Amino acid sequence: MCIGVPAEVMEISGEEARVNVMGAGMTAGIVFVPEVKVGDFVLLHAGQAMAVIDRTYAEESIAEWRRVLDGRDEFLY
Amino acid sequence: MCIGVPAEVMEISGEEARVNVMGAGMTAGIVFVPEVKVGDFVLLHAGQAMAVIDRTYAEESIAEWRRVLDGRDEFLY
Amino acid sequence: MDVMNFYTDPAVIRSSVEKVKNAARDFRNQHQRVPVIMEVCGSHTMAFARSGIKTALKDDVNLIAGPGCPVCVTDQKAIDAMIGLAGKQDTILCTFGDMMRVPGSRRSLVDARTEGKDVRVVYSPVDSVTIAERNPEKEVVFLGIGFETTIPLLAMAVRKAERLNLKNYSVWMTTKLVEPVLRTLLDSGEAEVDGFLLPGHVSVVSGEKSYRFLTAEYGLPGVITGFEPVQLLSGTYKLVRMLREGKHAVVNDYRSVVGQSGNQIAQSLMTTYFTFSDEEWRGMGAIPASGLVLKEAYAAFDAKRRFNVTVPPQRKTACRCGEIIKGRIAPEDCALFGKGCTPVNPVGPCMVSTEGTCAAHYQYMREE
Amino acid sequence: MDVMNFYTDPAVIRSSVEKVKNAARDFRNQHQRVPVIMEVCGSHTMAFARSGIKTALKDDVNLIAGPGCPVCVTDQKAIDAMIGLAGKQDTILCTFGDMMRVPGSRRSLVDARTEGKDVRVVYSPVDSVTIAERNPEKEVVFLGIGFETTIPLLAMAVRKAERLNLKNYSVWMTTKLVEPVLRTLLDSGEAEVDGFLLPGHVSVVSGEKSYRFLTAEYGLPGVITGFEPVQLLSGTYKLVRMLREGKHAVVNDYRSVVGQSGNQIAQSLMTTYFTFSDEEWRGMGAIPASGLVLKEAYAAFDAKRRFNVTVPPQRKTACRCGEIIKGRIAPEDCALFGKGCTPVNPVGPCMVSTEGTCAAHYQYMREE
Amino acid sequence: MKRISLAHGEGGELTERLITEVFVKAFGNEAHAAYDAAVLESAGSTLAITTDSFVVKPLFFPGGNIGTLAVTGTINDLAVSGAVPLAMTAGFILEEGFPLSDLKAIVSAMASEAEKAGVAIVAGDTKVVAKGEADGVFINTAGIGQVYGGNGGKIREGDKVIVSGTVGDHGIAILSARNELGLLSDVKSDCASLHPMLSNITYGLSGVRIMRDPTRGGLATALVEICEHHRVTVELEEGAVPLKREVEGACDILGFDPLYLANEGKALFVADEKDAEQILERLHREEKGKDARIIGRVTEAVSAGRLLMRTAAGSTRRLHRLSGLILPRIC
Amino acid sequence: MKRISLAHGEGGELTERLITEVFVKAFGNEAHAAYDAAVLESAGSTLAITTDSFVVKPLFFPGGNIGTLAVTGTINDLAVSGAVPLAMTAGFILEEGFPLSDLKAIVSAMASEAEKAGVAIVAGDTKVVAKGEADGVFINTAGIGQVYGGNGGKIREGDKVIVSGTVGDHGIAILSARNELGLLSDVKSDCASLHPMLSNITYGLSGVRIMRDPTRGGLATALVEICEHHRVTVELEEGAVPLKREVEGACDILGFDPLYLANEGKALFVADEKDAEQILERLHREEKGKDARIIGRVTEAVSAGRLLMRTAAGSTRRLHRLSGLILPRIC
Ligand code: SF4
Ligand code: SF4
Ligand SMILES: [Mg+2]
Ligand SMILES: [Mg+2]
Ligand SMILES: [Mg+2]
Ligand SMILES: [Mg+2]
Ligand SMILES: [Mg+2]
Ligand SMILES: [Mg+2]
Ligand SMILES: [Mg+2]
Ligand SMILES: [Mg+2]
Ligand SMILES: [Mg+2]
Ligand SMILES: [Mg+2]
Repeated sequence: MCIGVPAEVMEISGEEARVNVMGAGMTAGIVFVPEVKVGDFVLLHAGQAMAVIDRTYAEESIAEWRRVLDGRDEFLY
Repeated sequence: MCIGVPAEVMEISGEEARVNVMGAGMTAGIVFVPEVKVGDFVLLHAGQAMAVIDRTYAEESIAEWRRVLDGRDEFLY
Repeated sequence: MDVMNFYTDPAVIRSSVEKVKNAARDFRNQHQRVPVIMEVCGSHTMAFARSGIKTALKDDVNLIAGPGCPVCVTDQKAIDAMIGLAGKQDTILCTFGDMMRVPGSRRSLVDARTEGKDVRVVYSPVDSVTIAERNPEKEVVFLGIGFETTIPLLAMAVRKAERLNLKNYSVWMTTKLVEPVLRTLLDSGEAEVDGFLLPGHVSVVSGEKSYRFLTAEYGLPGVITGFEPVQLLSGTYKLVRMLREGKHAVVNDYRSVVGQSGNQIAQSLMTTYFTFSDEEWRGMGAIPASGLVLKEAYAAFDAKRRFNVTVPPQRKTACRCGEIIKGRIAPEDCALFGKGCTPVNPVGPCMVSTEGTCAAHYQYMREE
Repeated sequence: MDVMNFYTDPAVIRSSVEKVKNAARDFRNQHQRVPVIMEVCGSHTMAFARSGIKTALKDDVNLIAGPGCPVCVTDQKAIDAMIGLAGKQDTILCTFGDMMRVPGSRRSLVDARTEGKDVRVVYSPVDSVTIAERNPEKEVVFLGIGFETTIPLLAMAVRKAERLNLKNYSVWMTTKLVEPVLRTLLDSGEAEVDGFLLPGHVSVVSGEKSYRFLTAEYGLPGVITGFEPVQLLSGTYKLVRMLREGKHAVVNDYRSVVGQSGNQIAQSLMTTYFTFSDEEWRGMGAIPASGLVLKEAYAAFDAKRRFNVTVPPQRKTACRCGEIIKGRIAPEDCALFGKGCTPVNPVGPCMVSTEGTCAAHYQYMREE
Repeated sequence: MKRISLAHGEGGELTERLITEVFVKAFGNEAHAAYDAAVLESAGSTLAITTDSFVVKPLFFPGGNIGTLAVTGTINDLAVSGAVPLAMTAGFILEEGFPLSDLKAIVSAMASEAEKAGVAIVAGDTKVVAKGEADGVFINTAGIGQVYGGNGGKIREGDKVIVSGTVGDHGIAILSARNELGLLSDVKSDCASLHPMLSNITYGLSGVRIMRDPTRGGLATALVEICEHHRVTVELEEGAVPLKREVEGACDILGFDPLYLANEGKALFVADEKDAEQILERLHREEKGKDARIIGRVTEAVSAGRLLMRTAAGSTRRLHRLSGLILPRIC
Repeated sequence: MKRISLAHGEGGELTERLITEVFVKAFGNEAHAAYDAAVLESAGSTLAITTDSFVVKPLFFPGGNIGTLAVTGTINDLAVSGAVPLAMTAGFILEEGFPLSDLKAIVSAMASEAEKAGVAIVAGDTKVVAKGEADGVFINTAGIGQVYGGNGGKIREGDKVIVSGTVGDHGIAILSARNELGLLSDVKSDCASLHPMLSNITYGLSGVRIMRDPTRGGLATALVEICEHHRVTVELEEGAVPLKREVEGACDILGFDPLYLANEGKALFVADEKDAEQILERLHREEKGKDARIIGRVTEAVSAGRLLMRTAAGSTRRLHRLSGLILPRIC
């Protein structure tokens, strides 16, 4: 349930951060992601950052899916 | 200071009366004129009847002033 | 009422005007000057101006307005305090319409309303009690301005609030009485008048005999007068006749409603709730026992005891209302009249009260 | 984020659709029927419909919506109670936008607003705390609906109200948990599904391992899936592949945000403020420990303890939301769909919640 | 749907329904409602254009409602400008929660008033604001008309001033209906469309200098404006202005001057002496003109622009624009 | 006088001053202001008439204010109707206490916007309501224009749909300025007058079937209305509708669909294939048309009237009118 959007962290101040979604901003709580750094992308949900988006995994997923589309699906489960 | 208007008493109920000025009505207090009767004219001032208008005196005044205008001013002071 | 037709009949008015003029000319022949008559009541001032009688008589009778506009005679500090009340939180300020545009040193009640304060115009003081009943979570304050005509109505309002056991209703009393101010005026020697047209409706309450001091102590005549055109003319005529004949009685020319002793019930209600107070008058300073305030026993309904209003220093203006209410000058003698001061941008209360002398002149007598 | 472009690239989407179709056809060849997949999450339902993927796959994959719309799974009595709260004097009711048009037995929150009640839509639960701070003379109640994604935000709101020491803030909790409802569904035998697309954002909070029971106890596969078109297709593909190959693992296809154990801080905040409660589910009755409510220590923030709402008997309608959320029927199977029931005149919550299955079908899949 | 909700103003499905089920149904302007603008043909090339917003309180009062006023007000502005009303637009601002039944009553009054006057309501708009951000409903109407009136020439000394009936009825009707100052009266608002009466009455007359409808600010303000704009002096006769008894009584009680009270179905004429008699005669034949009177005359055709009142005492006094609000006097 | 008081709406001296010092000064319509209606000459006989009320909140926002909108909104309704705007009326409803300086700023924006578009504001009206009975200021404008546009013929299969620029800018600008949902963006409202751009762009083209300005309800609602009224099917290409990045981001955050957000300076065209290319080319030469795109086509010239979206997944889905309020989704 509930959609989240990837938002870039522009500025951090205490328990809050200014985040940015394609140029549209918002102040988000970052209590759930204390490790977050400026420049990170977070998953923004109703005013709170719920996760820091792991770019390595994101890129891996894409690479993996490209392989699938190319007929080389070797993923594991 | 303060102007009053002659209003006819149409209906009495307790400390209040329905009064009428040329067809325009209002509910007026009659605490100051307990002697008032339906059909009387009262001097209406900001929602209270301040006096019952004495018609005899009113007519006398008019008669007197008519005499004055006719050059027969014999009033006393 | 049928008698009203007589009092407003154009033909009767015209011959009455002639009658007064003739009597006044006799006086002038006798004294080489026109008679000087003060109408004490602001509603008389208005009625003279509005009916055109003042203009019609202007060459023959010098009608000067007295201290009869309740808003105008009120000291600026008291006005500022009342307007200041509008700033209180959770307060509904109720007032007669007259006060709305009266200029305080900083702003008027209209300005306060415009800024979002809850200021309401009521027709009757008793209506403000109803407002208090319907708004139990708000303080409701009525601005109790007026002379003897109005004071009994304030007593009625307090009586109603008392009976309803309201805890959120009070009256800010700045009432004035006629006798003390007339005495002060006469004692000061500032009022150069030959006689008085006496306030008809004040007299309904206080009675004919309340003016005995005029003849007894000051040797001046007076006529208790009504407000319709013919009544104004009749009263003026009788006064001029007395002047011509050197008489100085108090004549009751309004006997249909004014009795010898006035309205006893009104007087006793006033005595029940109120007691004398020294009041500040515009341009005259404090006059002892010239007003009424709530008795100690009714302190709960006394807005002055319940609320604290700090009044910053008054703004100094060139307004001459103080002299106007004493009959020393006419509005046209004020440099601001019709220029810096108009009903839309009033400088003094005389320009906006419906009984103000400057308002009467501006509205009904200004040709410009 | 640049990776987003990949996930929404039309060319990628089209070849992904083909990929899924091919895999599904393999399954069909194997089983003589299409695979039946339940997307547990209402946002998945919406995303499938809106992106056109559901339509594109309709001949090859039977995608059925599960109990994943938080408003829709809420029992009618609880909905009526929440709407009833709007009637309280001096109360500001705050809610997510979804609740506004949900039909109660008598009226909706939009109706309550229209009648003059103070009902406000907020973007974040924490915003409702700010409203409480700014309106100390009012009671502010937030309608706390949601699954694991939203519950940590409710904890954040209570935490903020606690820190600000607010006395006028409370949350009306009717939260739901994913695991108990899936278990109930599977135990009842009503869900004839081959596998699950698992809710991406719930998983962010609860973690990959929270779905182990699916494989361990029910022998069913699941894929944790994101919400962009290509993510939806990738998740579906992996699930179909598992079905084809007879595997039943829980695959995390959303590793960029979903970890093994979920968000520890969110979980610990939930544990701090909340405790398990039995909740009534629409069409399913009470499920033990299937929701969270405020702990005794935080009773001051618990709207249910602070306010008493009497709920008259529920209106009976022909709405089949209860079956829809269990995946038993599709919206088109309801006789009211698109006729007596439309987003403008909804009969059930499924027609108005932005994650409601009927809403998704009405908005994005209806050709009529 | 019993009450208006914010969604009725969002331009989507509910707006469409409101338009179809309420406005189009009443105004019968289906052909126009689908477009951004209505299109119509006009025969002449001289157009009169006017607009007014209506915020009257209460919305319903003896003699009409805000809808009646919104239509007659704009029709009258065109009519006194010597124009045949061609078409009107109507813009509604509704407060969230406004009862649909009231809206329907208002819209139906508009439709019937427009029909009576032969005017089409061709374009409209509806906005909804949150509870507490408006007061029930506000209506704006704009109208265009085709000017037929010839030029009546410059105002001259000796021209007469005519009013088509009693003044202040609308003002007192509203005040009574508002129930604030305790006034009880049966006075009905005079709100009525003056078209086509005015075109009949002025037909063939070449000496009609000017027509006005003395609405807000009353007879006195309208005449002051005429005097100032045309730089003439007008003298009214005290007592000549027709007044209903109850209106006079209400004014006495509250201290109002009826010359400053609003009228919504009266016309004011300045016309040369000869035409004035004709106008009066024609007015007296109409129901809406039966109380018409000559109330004054132009005494100076070149002046600073003054309105005077000849008092019964024989003197004149000057009348000014309404200054400030009409408020009941102190006592 | 720093704030509007009730007396400014009573029709007396203060109303006169407000008109003279604020409205006449800005609009320069002195000759008209003295009368009940303005009079003007029109050359042609086919007139377009429209009205809109404006209740936008906040009154001032990046890219304009309520006054800008009130003028451009009405001009655009005339412009998309193929008319040259001739004149406008403006009705103001002011809340007691409204700052005069704000009113002046609004009125001056109206004047400059009207001047830019070459349209005269010829008639006006001002009402004042008590504090709490309105929300600052509401403005109604009505406009009349002279129709020049030839008939572009019936919509045919293969006709193209063009939008003149990015959609949703106004909606997001207002939402950000309103500061309620925490949205921070630099998006400016697109509010602008489309006249005379539209008359230049369509000049000499015979295949322009219809123009619309997709305001409230957005692009989708406007197109649904076209489809329903003309009983055609239009198919939009997903991703073809031009969008500003921030608008897309804001929609992602709040769960809005940009196709339903208001625009105040965009035009929508349905035109035959050949003219569509011409329109696009001409648009691209204009500042306001630089982001114009062909976003879809007419796939059925006779149908029940449906708007479809061809998704990236290859399927189509139907688009409907905005239903209910735009509200941020639960989560
Ligand atoms: S004209 Fe104005 S300033 Fe002068 S005395 Fe009168 S009120 Fe005062
Ligand atoms: S279509 Fe309406 S009535 Fe039917 S199940 Fe869905 S929400 Fe319920
Ligand atoms: Mg439009
Ligand atoms: Mg008008
Ligand atoms: Mg008009
Ligand atoms: Mg519109
Ligand atoms: Mg209201
Ligand atoms: Mg007019
Ligand atoms: Mg429009
Ligand atoms: Mg328009
Ligand atoms: Mg007007
Ligand atoms: Mg407001």
